[in-house]
Amino acid sequence: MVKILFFARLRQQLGTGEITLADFSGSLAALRETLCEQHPEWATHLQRDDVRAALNQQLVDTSTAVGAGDEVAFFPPVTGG
Amino acid sequence: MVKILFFARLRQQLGTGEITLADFSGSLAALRETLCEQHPEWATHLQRDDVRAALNQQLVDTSTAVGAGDEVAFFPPVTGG
Amino acid sequence: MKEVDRIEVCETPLNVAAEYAALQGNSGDGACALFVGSVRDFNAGRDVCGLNLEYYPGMTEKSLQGIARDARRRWPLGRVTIVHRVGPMQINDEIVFVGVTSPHRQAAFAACQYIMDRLKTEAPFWKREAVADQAGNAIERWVEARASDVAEMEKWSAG
Amino acid sequence: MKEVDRIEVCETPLNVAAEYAALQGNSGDGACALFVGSVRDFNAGRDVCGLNLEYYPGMTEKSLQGIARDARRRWPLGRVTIVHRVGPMQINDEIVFVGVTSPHRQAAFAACQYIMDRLKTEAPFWKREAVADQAGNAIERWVEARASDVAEMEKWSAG
Repeated sequence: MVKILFFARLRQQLGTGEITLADFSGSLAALRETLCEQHPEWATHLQRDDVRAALNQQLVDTSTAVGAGDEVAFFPPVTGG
Repeated sequence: MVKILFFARLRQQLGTGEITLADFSGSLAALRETLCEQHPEWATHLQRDDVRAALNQQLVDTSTAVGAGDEVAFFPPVTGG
Repeated sequence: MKEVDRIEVCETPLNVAAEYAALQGNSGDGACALFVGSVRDFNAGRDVCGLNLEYYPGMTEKSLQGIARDARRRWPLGRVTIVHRVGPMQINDEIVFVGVTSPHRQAAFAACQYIMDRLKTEAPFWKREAVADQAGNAIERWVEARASDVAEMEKWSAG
Repeated sequence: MKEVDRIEVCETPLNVAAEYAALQGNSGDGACALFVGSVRDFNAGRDVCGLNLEYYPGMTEKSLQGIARDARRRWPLGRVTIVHRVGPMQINDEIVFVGVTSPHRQAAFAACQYIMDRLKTEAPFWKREAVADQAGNAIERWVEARASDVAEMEKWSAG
């Protein structure tokens, strides 16, 4: 099982802050494709160039491999400080 | 009359913090020569390359002209902060 | 050991005086550089009435710890403090406090600026502003990231 | 007007909390950069027991005012505070507080560092340290100026 989190504007746009995917294994880019197949209305938000991704609470690029037990997060550019 | 101040190490080396010169007119370099003629034991301290000079409380170089009513100061490199 | 990091994400107001006292007290370092960021009343052409800060519990703290650790690798630092507020805030409230001590002034300045530059571009915080619209009604909007923050960050890798 | 300078040379202890509160309170600026310099217990190979700071009354204040004015010409600043202590001091006492506010974080950092770099190389202050000699007796010596401070200052003209 993979836990997937969404934050900030993206969380509001998708209408959820957390979902899970059973039995996923592949790259982060593939994970995103899978999500957009399951929720076609997410594609316009989730496929934006500026969406950033974290794997197990570390910033990563979308070629990174994801598997069972991982925590993935998608979010817009950060605006703290 | 020109008022001449010495600070910090230089004040201790010359043994005075303030003197006056009557009727001086010329460059700061010439003023320094005059002082060293009057007090030969000052030359080794006052002629050091790192001695800095101020005219009327502004840092200046030794080509600056000095005349009646001016306040001149000589001091070692600053070490504040 | 004087090499101590204080990293905190909190919902309560920042206390700059207390943070400074804890940072500098007995650090033994001659130089202390601080940065404090506050809520501005104006952003991107609109009057701002308030701010709400969202974060990623767990990752945000790890991100700040990683930034502090990387700053220590670059400069000789005594103490490092990073405190970031989250949740609802008012105009002039302090959002972030970054403080470092070092034997050297240049190191203290550089490390403080480096920490802020990295925090701005990679620590997972997101601001939502309450602004007045054309008709004067309060509306909420997510703050847009600024390209200038990314440019500032990139200078650290170029050097 | 928010563009206010506070320049002071004082014989009493610095109050960093009060200086910060006066600087940032109602400045309206989002960014505040601060630097605090303290008496170190070690310098040039000797244990330092105390410090005495001499200055040039009149010129010192003018010098600091000129530095603050030049910083304002270079960056958009709200408030600028420079407070420097003189006279006898103990280890860990604060010697200097420099604080600036600005709408922009980079401007605040740059101005704070610029003010310190210029203060270090041209404001008329001179430190005399009490140090322990080889036999353990306390002796007084004038602190030597450092070439690195001049090098730091020169980068502002090169830029």
